[in-house]
Amino acid sequence: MEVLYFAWVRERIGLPKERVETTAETVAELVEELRAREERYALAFSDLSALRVAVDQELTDFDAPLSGVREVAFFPPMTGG
Amino acid sequence: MEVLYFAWVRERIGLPKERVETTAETVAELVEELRAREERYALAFSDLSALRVAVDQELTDFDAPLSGVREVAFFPPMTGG
Amino acid sequence: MRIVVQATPFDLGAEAAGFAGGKPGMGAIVTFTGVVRDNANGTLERMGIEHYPGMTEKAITQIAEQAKARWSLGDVLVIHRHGELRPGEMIMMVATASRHRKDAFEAAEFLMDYLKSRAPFWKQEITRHGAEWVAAREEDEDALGRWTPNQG
Amino acid sequence: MRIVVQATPFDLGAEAAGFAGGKPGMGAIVTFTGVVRDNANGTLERMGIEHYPGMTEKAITQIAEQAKARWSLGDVLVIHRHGELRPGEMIMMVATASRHRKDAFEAAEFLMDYLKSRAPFWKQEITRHGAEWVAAREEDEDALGRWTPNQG
Repeated sequence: MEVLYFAWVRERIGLPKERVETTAETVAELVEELRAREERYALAFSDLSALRVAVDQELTDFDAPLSGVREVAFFPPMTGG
Repeated sequence: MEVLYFAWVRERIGLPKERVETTAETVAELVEELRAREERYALAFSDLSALRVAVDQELTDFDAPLSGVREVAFFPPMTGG
Repeated sequence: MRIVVQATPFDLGAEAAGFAGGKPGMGAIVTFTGVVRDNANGTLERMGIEHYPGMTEKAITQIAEQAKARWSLGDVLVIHRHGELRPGEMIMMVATASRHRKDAFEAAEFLMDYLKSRAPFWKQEITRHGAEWVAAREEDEDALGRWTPNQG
Repeated sequence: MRIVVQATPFDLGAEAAGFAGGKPGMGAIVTFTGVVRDNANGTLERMGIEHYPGMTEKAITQIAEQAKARWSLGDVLVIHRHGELRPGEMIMMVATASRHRKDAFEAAEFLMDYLKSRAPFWKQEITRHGAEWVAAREEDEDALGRWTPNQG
């Protein structure tokens, strides 16, 4: 699946998106896999309460299932308007 | 003093304003004097709850004093905006 | 602050753009525009708006000053027409500018609620059957209660 | 309903006039315009606005559909810019049209509250000292509670 990062999540991880092969069943499991990769991921995902997640471009929770999902995005709380 | 009428008050009385010589001490006393004049005044002032009054271009009540006043206006509730 | 009472049409686009421009400290601009609606039967030919020259500007200015005292506003604009208007024509507009959106929204609603019931305008619906004064709506009077909670 | 996400400036005057025109059944038009404010120190050079292409239009459309389901609206317009803006530039606008003013005002406030916290935009303040992401304000999140009284 495609994993996208925005704002300071993108900056900490150092890229806007990447292709990730995973068997994670939920967003939370995917986060655990990413955290285990490298320090910059661990840093970006250190406080989930400061993060939001969208699955296939719909805001959702970290316990959302990933089966059949094509795109997951992580970002800080939005500041539009 | 000048007495002004607006909207259906103006239509019932048949004129937009007139000069009135009065010794009335309050708006209510002035209304009594006007009511006693003619049927069209009695009709216009038959229900004070349907009327509003401004004294010297400030909204006020029917018990407002008239000493030193130059202009009194009677009209229905406003419908601007 | 600018208060305009006039018979002629106003240009909403020019007014909105002019009001919003050149206010670098103001992050929020709200406008309200009132448009003459047709009546329920679709028979409205014109809307007549009578007003009280002399008192009108004074009353609107007082309402705008109350809004400025109550909210943090960078600017206020009120334009209100009188005379005869056709359905679809713009009757009036208010605009408010503030740092944050809450002040601009609340002040614009306050201005509208007070202009409806406290500025000396009277509307008359003119159809081919004649002219009829628009009755004040109880809910417009009730709307003022929102701004004076202690007095009901 | 029109949803626009673009990097280029928009013309508030033309948008407001175009939105308000030709809606004879709609007596009330409300617009909100957001303007880039300088920061407290007066050192803001640019405001950077990142967004999530693809999701952005979808999220705004959902918010607008919710507003249309909740209030009686004749039309809704949302324009939101992304990219880099200077202080004083307009970031975004919403416009709502309804028969009566209450619907237009409430729907515009609802749209703003949800756009602030639920549309995928992120602001960054750029000064000569560097760039800093704008933190979400707790009161913006709290503002949503107004529209979901049962869920706090």
